[in-house]
Amino acid sequence: MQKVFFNLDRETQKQILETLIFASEQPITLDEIADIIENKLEFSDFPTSNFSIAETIHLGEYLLGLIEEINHDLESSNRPYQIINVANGFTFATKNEFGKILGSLPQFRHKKRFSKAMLETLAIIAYKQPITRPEIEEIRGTNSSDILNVLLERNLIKIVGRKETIGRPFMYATTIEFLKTFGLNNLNELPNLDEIRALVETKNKKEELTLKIDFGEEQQQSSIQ
Amino acid sequence: MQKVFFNLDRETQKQILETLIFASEQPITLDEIADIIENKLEFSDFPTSNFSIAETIHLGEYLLGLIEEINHDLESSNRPYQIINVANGFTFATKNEFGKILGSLPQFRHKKRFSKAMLETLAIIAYKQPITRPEIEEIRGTNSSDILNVLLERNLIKIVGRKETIGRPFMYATTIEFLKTFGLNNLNELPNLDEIRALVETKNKKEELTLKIDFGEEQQQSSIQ
Amino acid sequence: MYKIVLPIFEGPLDLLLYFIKRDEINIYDIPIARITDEFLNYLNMLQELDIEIASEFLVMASTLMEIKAKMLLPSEKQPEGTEIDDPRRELVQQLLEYQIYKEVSNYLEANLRQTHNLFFRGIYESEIAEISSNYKTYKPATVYDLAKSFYNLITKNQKDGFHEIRMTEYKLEDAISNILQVLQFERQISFRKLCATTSRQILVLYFVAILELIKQKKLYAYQSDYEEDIFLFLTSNLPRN
Repeated sequence: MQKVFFNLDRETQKQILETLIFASEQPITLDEIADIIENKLEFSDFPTSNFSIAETIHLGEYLLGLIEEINHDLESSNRPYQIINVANGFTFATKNEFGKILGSLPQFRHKKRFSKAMLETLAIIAYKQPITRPEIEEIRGTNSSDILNVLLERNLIKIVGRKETIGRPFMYATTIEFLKTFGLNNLNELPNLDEIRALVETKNKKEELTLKIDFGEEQQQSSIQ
Repeated sequence: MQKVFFNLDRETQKQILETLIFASEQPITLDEIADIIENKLEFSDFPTSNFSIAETIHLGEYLLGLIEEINHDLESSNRPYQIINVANGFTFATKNEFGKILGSLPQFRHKKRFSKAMLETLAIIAYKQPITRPEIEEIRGTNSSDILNVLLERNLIKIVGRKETIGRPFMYATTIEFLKTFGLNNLNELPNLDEIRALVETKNKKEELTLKIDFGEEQQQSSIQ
Repeated sequence: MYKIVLPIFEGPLDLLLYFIKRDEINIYDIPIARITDEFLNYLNMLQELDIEIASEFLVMASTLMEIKAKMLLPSEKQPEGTEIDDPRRELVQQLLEYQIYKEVSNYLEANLRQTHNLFFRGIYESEIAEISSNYKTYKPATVYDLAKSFYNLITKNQKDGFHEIRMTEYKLEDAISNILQVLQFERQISFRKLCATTSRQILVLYFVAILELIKQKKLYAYQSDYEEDIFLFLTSNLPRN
C-alpha cells in the first residue's frame, strides 16, 4: 500500500497527512501514520502522479519531509497555527504570538481535562471532604502530594484547616471552581454510592453489551450504505 | 476596543479570528467572538493599518465576512479542513473527501457508530430534557441503563441535576457534542413533534390499506428467516 | 448446523410494533387475542432456545393477557352518553408515543449520513501542555467520570479485603531529587511555595534536603530579610563573578 501512497500527487499526500494530524485525539507518531498509510487506507479516489520515488526511500523520513513542507505552507499562507512535535507525536498548535491572545481569555483556560491520578484524588476529596493527605494516600495507596499541588493550583480544592491528630495535617475540600467545572449546583448533586454502582456496574456486563450494540450497528450500517 | 480591532491590518484580524475559532473546544459563537474582540483583548503587539472602516459597520456581519475570507484562503492553500457553522457557532472540520479517509479507519469510525437503541434514547432525551431514566424507560418500555451509560461515555448526554421525586433520580440532557455529531445548530432544528405525530398517524393509516414496502421491515424480516 | 439470526428488539413495545407492521394490523384497533398469541409464541421460542427473557417482556405478556380477558367480558350496558372504556387504550397510547420517537430516530440517522465525513480537531490547546507534561489526560471530565473514578477506587480497596495503614514513604532522597528536578525548569524556587501544601513531616524532609544540598554546594539559598521567604537557586546557574 505504501507504494500506492507514494503514487499520489504530493499535494494530496500532504493533505492526507494533515488530516490525520488534525483529527487525531492523541499526538500521532510517525509509526502510527506509517501504519495507517501502509496498511489501512484505500486511495483509489485520489489523483495519482507519474512521479516515481525510489523504493529505497525511508518512509519515516519522507513523512517528516512532508510535515516540514506542510508547516512551510501554513506559514506562507499566514495560518496562525502549525504542526508541533510533542510527546513523540505530532499535533496542531496555535503559534506563540497568537497563543498569547488565548492565554488572556478565561474560556481558554478553563480546564476540564484530568489525568487518572488527578481525577481519583479529586473524587476522593469530593466524596470524603474534609480529608487529609494521609487519608487520601491510604485510599489511593500512593503518594499524592504532587497531585494535591496541581489541584490547588487549578483552584479545584482548598485547604480548610488542620486535623487535630499527629502532625496536624491540612484538611482539603473542594471549591466553587470545582462545582463550576463539573456543572454542579452543590455537593448534594454528586451521585451517591448506590447510584454510581448502578451507573458503573453495566461495565461488568460489557461483553454482553458490546454484542448487543454490535448487532445493532451492523443493522445501522447496512441501512446507511 | 472594537475600533482597535478594526485598526489592525486585515490579515491580522483574520489571524486573530482564526486563532479563536481554531483553539476553541466548543464551536465559538459570533457573540462570544465579538465580546472577546470588544472587551477582552489587547492588540498593542499587532501591526495596525491606516485603512479606516466606517464606524457604523455591523461587527457580526464584518466577522462573517472575515470567516468567509478565511475559508477561501483555506481552500486556495489546499488545507483539508474548513470552518463550518454548527451548534450555533463556528469550528474547524475536515472537508468531505478527507473526512471519508478518516471514516475508513477504525480509530475514527467508532465515533460515527450508533445502534437503534442509542438513537431512540437520544431522540427521547433531545425532546424531553431534562428527563430521568424511569421516564425514558416508560417511553421505550425497556431498561435503558446500558444505553445511558454508553451515551454518557460518548459525551452525547450529561447529568444535569436531580429530580425532586421519589429516589431523586438524575436528570439527563443532550450536550454540544450531540449537536456537533448530528450537525444541528440547536434543538429547535429538530422536527416539530406535532408534525412527527401527524406523520406517524398518516403512516399508520396507510399501513391499513397498502402493502408494506418499508425498508426497515424488509431488514427485520430477512433477518428472521 | 443451523445459524439462527434473531432480530433484536429494543423491548416489548418494539416487538409489538414489529407484529403490527408485519401483519398490517390497524394500530387503532388491535386484534388483541391474535397479537397476544404472537407475543407468547415469540417468548416460547426464546425459551426453547434457552435465551433469557428480560422481565419487561413478561410484564407485557401479563398486560396483554389482562387486556384480552377484559375484552372477552360481556360489555355491560353503559349509561347513555358515556363512552366504553377500551381496555387497549393505554397500550395503544404507549405504542403511538414510542412510534414518534422511533420516527425521530430515523431523522437523526439521516442527519448522521450528512455528518458522516465530518471530523473535528482531535486535540485542543488546553490539552497540549498537559500532554507534554506526560499526564495521560482524559477527554473533558464530567461528574460521571468523577463518580466512576471514586467507585472504582472504593471497590478496588474492598477487593483487597483489608488494607494496611502505611506511613508516608517519602524519603530524603525523594525530597532532594524533587528540588533538583524543579530547578531544571525554574530558575528559582520559593521555599514557602515548596512547603505550602505538604505535611509537617515532609516540610522537615525538605528542610533537611535543602541543608544537604547547600552543604554539597549544589544549592544557593537567598533570604532578603529575617522573616522573608527563602529563594533557592542552583549554584551552577549563578552568574560567575
